[in-house]
Amino acid sequence: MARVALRAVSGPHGYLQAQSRWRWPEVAFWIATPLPFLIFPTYLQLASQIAITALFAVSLDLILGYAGIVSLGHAAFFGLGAYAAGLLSKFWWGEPLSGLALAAALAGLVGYAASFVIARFRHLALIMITLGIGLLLAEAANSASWLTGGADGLQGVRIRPLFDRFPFDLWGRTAYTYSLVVLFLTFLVARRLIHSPFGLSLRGIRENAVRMPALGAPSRAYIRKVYTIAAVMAGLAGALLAQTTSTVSLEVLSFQRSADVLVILILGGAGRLYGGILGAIIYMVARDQFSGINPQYWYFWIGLLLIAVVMFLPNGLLGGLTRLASWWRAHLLVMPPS
Amino acid sequence: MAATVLSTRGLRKSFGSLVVASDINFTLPQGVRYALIGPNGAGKTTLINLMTGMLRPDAGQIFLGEDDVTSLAPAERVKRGLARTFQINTLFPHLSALEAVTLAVCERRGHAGNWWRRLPTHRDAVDEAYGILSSLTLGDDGYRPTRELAYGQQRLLEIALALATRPRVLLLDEPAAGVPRGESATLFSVISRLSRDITVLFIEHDMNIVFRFASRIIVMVGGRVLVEGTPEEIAAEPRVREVYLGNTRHA
Amino acid sequence: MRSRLLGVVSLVGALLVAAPAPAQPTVKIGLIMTYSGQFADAATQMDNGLKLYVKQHSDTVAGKKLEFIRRDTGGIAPDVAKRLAQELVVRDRVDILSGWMATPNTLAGADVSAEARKFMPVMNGAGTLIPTKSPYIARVSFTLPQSAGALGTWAVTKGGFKKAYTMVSDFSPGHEAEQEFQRAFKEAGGEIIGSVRFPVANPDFSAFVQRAKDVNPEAIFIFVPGGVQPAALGKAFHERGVDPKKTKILGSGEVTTEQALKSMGDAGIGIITAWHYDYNINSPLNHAFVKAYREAYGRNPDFFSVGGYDGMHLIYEALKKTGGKTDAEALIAAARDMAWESPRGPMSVDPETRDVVQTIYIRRVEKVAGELVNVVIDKVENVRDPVKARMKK
Amino acid sequence: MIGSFAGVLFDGFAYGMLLFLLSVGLSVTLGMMNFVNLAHCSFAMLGGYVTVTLMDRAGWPFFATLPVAFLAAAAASVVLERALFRRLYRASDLDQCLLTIGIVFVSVAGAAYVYGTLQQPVQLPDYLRTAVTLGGLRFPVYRLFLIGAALVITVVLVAALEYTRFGARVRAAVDNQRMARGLGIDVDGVFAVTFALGSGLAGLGGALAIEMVGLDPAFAFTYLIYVIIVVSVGGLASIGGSFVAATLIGISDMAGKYYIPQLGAFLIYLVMVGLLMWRPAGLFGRR
Repeated sequence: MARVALRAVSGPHGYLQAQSRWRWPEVAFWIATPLPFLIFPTYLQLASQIAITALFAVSLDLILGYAGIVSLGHAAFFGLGAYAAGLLSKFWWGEPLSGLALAAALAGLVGYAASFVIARFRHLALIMITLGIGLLLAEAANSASWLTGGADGLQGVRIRPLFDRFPFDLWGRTAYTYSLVVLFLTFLVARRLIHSPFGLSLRGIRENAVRMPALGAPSRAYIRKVYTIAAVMAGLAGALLAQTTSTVSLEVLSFQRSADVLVILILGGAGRLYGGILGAIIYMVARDQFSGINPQYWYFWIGLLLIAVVMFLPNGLLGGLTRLASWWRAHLLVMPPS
Repeated sequence: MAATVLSTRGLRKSFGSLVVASDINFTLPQGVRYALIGPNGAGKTTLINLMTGMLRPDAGQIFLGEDDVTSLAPAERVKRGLARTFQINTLFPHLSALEAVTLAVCERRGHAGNWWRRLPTHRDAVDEAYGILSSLTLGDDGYRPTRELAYGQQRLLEIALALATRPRVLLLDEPAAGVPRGESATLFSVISRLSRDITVLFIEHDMNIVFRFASRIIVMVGGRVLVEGTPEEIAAEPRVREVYLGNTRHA
Repeated sequence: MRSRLLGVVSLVGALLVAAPAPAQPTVKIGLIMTYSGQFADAATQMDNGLKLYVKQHSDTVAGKKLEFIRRDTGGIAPDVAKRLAQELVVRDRVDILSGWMATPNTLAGADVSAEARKFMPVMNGAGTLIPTKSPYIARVSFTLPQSAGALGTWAVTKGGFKKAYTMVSDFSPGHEAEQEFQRAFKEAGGEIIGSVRFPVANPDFSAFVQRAKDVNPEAIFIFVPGGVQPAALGKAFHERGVDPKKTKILGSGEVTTEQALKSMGDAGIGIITAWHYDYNINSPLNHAFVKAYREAYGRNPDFFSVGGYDGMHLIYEALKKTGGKTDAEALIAAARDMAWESPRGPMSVDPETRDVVQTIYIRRVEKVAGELVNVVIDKVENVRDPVKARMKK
Repeated sequence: MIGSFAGVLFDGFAYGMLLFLLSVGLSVTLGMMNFVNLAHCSFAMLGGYVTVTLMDRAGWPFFATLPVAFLAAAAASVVLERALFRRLYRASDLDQCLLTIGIVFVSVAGAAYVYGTLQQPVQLPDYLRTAVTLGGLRFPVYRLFLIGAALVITVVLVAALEYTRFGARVRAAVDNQRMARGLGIDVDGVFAVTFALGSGLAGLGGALAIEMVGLDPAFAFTYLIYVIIVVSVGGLASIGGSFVAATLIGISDMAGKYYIPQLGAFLIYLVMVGLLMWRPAGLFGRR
């Protein structure tokens, strides 16, 4: 959201209210999300996978953008959620919503356990430890091929239709609706968290980790809490992918997926909550279109896109847009009498 | 005699062969304004770091009131009423002053853990934060990011953050460092207006400020407490004059 | 009610988007392959093979023009493969889903073929259970047990080996090859004196080769994915001083592909492999195929290329049989009992399992005119996939 | 059994040296210059392709191509450093990460376009491919050569950085740009040269690695993880640290695969996480 630098127009409460009030661009965006049903009816599967990636990017933004933890292994929780949902549907029963909840809970549990390690390290050591955890989990999934199906992927995933009436069909209507609703609800939770006292403490940790203990704040406990919440959200995203495509393979735990979501978040602009969503849309649409045009060398154009964004829009697309908006507001709108 | 708020017994700390604190014993009664003076390298900031738990002493004990806090984590000591400011501004550049103080107030009130209620709903915490900022003349500038505040205002924000933890003992590490002479007087007048039940210990080099605002003075040299007393006693104390006029070389 | 309304709305949307009906009727073929990423070269070779067939046989079959839509999964990515298949069916309205590199992507696509009832000729994906995943799948590539089983039996009956050690990559294709080789070798009277599985991601082989050498078996069966590992493994054997005369190295064809032999150098001499294709197969049809392929693409075809070539042949013949009708039932019925002469030799589709039946050649690496080649020393005809054959009994 | 233990130790050390050769340049660019250069392996790939091209198309001997691989990668890095990296020295490490990942993508697609996607075979001279037996143990010549090359590079690099005026100016410029400018050091020039040194080493490492691990367009991705592991475990800005870390990782990886194969794949990551939890700043790291 644009940082509103209101002069002392409405006192402390008005200022804080303005920070967390829903701005019209946000509302317009969420109203527009069902549009693909009308104008891109044959792109609903892609839209569903964009929503899933956006949810995954928002979960990374909580720890990266708001608590300053750079993770190169966030796919560990995404993959855990995917495999949990897949295995639940295979060995137990394929009802999507309960599967989603259980998968997210499992990812959260593992996230909580890992958070004790994460909270004790910083800078490059932390990044490498998250990378290590991710790679270890991927290796475990490959060697436990009796359970996970190894490189061929999990076979026998049977997802029952949503509410037993809406099957996850070819058209992807149910898939997109399901992913979008879960994304929106989780986003509300993330947005509420960002504007809560806890969110403020996280930003404090990111801005100045030395000051926080001097204010009595148990920084490590907060980092553990936000890491667990992020793990739950990443597990949700993984479970959504498993349920909407009924395919789970080692790739959901791979370093490639952790790197992709990091690129998507930085591309969109970290620390702005919508950065993850915008980044997911731009990156996946660009990849889909470029790889459609020339399947062999599309990496080239994605690479150029990334370089261009870094060189011309330093803090991501959203950073650029916010600057554009504030420039536009400063020049065109008549400033309210202060 | 008022109850002791903060005391140390036999405090010792050395970095290898360099002794930065040796056998420091002192007690701070409640409500008194203490100045801690001494030449550079006397171990003043180290003493504050030891008391706040940023540094672990090699030997000795630190007491907050009656309880021994020597091995307590810094955050715990703050919860028990020991707050500090930093010599070099350690603030939150992109947070506004209001957000920073609100953060500290929420931390003290135990709201910092809840992630489901929106910040503005904690009206009392916001009011308290705004109150602290106004008392330090920062009320109107509380909305701009901290990095856009003037240096003097940032020094005041350091104090505001410490006050937000409602300390029993406030350790000010050169609060007026880098503040132009004219403004440091107003800074200290703000400090002196603090309520009587907060014990304040501040490090300061400007002797007229020290003699105007301190009710007792501790002089440290080479990691040891040379002498403690009222401003008048310290002024008359020959050893202090030697240290400052520098005719004897001290390790 | 809600989904029906959405259905109607999206149909209207689709009609607006769809182009006006083309003059001449076409058959749309969706090709899903790994054009980029780790398996890019395999996809390039497969694509070259099918393009060559189309060039040689014109792009009109049974009065209908063939139209190809290529989509890239970017490596092993089943969720992307499934989405691309769904989009090809829903958006591009393809009649046939073909290509299919790598088992995980193929398995994901099989669900779409079954649900959307689209004919699915598989040109590579080698997992044994693939044809069982959709009734419209016909495979023209191979299965690993086909070659591993044939090699296991041959090693004892003709090769004269009594004791063997197996070394495979620790992922499902590796497990399949290992189990089938060990089963066939034991059934023929041989004895497996040890086995090891090494990590899939670029392992350094010297430690494993040392372990195998310490047991000094008569023969070592190896399986590694294509790409950089065959050459590295061959060199490791050479470096460790495994004497090719004393300890014979057996493997699947991927170990001694043309590229692998080039970078392996003399370390590859004497390696015995079982595979269904090699550009040196001595048949007039293959010579013509290799010549045309080299003229068109400046390099020799490999088993990916012949997979693409035969895949197109299957599509052409099936369309001819159904007179251009593209519904999956007709096409799979036409394809399931087809037999023809391919550059690899006589091959056919097993009517029951819809899997490939072909000749497996036993070859040894020799230096011929200064170049390392796989010289055919024996062959086993009409080999079916043993795993599914056993399941039948 | 002792014979094979020595064999495992030697192979582990040689594999470690290969990892060191690939990552030593990164401990210059990421370590000393604090620039998150994920495109390091793209320069290694460039060096590899230069060697392959010169050997296949121009028939150069293997050793002659190595300096050219170094210079080509160094030259390419100067161009990129002047055009792109220079503007991001003070940017956040995330932006540096995005820029360099973008360059990796471009380099992978470029290599695939120019050289095609197939594996690049390299025909080493025969004497490099045999093995020498000393005291009943077989020592492949190429691995001996790798160890030698790694030792030489370490000695030359440490000497150049620690004991020469050039080294002092590099460390000064990297440590505090403003102060270095104050002393009249042409910081931009020093940065360009240091970056070129790091990338050139990468190019050389890439060329030397072809024989052992092959070369294809995906090289820039697959070896990125191992290179970062070595530099982070070894300690930023510490050439010696990277050397020791590479040795430790190489030997533990090899021993793990030999003695406990089913644990093989896990071991390298367990060693990394263990070492980092014990020494977060790396074995010899200061920061």
